Amino acid sequence: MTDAAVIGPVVLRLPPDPALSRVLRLAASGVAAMAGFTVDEIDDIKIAVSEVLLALIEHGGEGPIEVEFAIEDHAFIVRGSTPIESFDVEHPDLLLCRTVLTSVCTSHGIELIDQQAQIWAAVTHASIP
Amino acid sequence: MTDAAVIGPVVLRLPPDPALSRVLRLAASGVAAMAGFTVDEIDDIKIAVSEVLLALIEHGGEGPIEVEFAIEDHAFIVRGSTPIESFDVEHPDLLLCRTVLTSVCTSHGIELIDQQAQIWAAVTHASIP
Amino acid sequence: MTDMGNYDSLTVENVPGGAIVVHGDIDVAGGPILEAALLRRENEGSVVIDLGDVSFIDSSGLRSLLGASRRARARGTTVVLRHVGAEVLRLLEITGTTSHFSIETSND
Amino acid sequence: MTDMGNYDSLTVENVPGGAIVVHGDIDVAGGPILEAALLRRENEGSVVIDLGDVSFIDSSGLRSLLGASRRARARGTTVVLRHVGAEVLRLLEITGTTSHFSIETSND
Ligand SMILES: Nc1ncnc2c1ncn2[C@@H]1O[C@H](COP(=O)(O)OP(=O)(O)O)[C@@H](O)[C@H]1O
Ligand SMILES: Nc1ncnc2c1ncn2[C@@H]1O[C@H](COP(=O)(O)OP(=O)(O)O)[C@@H](O)[C@H]1O
Repeated sequence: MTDAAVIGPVVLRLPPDPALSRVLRLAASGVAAMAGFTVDEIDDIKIAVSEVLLALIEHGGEGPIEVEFAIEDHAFIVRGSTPIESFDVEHPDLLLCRTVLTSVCTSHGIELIDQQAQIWAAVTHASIP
Repeated sequence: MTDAAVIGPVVLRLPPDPALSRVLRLAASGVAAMAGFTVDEIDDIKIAVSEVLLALIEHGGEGPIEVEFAIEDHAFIVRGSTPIESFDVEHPDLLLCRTVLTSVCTSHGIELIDQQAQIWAAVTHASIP
Repeated sequence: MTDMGNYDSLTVENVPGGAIVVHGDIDVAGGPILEAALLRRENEGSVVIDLGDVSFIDSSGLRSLLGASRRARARGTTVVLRHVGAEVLRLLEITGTTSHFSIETSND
Repeated sequence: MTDMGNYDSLTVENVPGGAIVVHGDIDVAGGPILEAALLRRENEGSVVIDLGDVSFIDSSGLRSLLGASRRARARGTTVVLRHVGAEVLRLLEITGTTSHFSIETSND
């Protein structure tokens, strides 16, 4: 087994099309399985990736969405971004999304940086020492 | 049902890592299923995508690989490219790859354009009129 | 599946007078499809949603279920979720929304 | 699968004196893994490869099988492919390489 830290990143650029949610989950599952995440962890990763995408689709504009999957420090990281003029990171519609991310992820963030909505989430691999 | 022509494109940027072949097949299957391709057609698409990636990995350099999935004119198109100094498009190692692409795809191409190895393949959806 | 077009990741089967049977993923694409199907059926009174063939749901999917629950409560009734699998149950639990529904798990 | 690391998309099971049983996809990642396993076993004489758990192969995977076939022919023997499924058979057929092997399909 080689060090998982060498995997990726895989970057996907896609239109803000809800139907691509499943495609993102499939790709994320593939990367996570390859990196040795467990089935339960992959379930969490699928939810995290879907939450990141739906927040960008529901709060972003018509512009393309970029999503990156990376394995860093024994964690699966999903980072999503989309161009946006203004973005209320405290919008009530984001509450349920934040609640879910808080539960399934080790950490996450929702920010407006450089006219871009940026959302990231990390799911850590729980290895038995 | 909306017009399939509106789907995508989905662009993936990845390191030249053979382990990502499965990830690409999963993502391609998702896009193709979403566009209404049949199970047999999706099998062909998975082979086409794998052939494009392996040709880029085996003949490209250390640089990133970019793969695009698009639905155009009732066809699934995969386009892959990677930076490369020189590229023998008639290399014998590409023969088996070309044979496979000829069988599973409606059309394909392997070219060197602008210091980039560019490989594309199209699988057409056979609709009953 | 021979004609070309978007293949929906979620389909809804309407058993007249019976359950609304959901097949697929209740995500940002499937949520609105389910919500539309629910709105068409709710004038009939009680709402039973069969989730036996649903193995993925995210917060946008949950919102379509919560919307049905809120509208049911306004009519003095409750939404029944039938054949709820582990994935759906988990999302209900982590969002603290199990009490919004009458839940029958897959093992019931 | 609790320690972190690359999870191979292909694993090879060596039944001593018996078949080389392949699990997974024989692609640009799996092909070299299979080839290494084949090279370790070929000094034993005949080569039987069980493909019952292989549902994907591409031309790079096929090259590892063809390499084994060529080396077997040099030793005066043939590679046996056992439990060959539809996907593998199709790739052998479209590349015109079925005659390089002794093939037992999944239905045999
Ligand atoms: N964090 C939450 N916990 C519990 N219920 C929630 C939460 N966020 C939203 N809801 C409920 O979800 C339901 C649907 O919300 P909303 O997106 O406003 O849909 P709609 O306007 O279609 O009813 C509402 O009943 C709302 O109260
Ligand atoms: N188009 C083809 N049709 C049939 N056999 C082929 C074709 N291309 C390559 N082969 C065979 O595949 C085998 C492996 O090829 P190669 O990549 O050179 O591997 P190796 O050098 O490890 O044996 C060789 O026996 C070669 O003749």
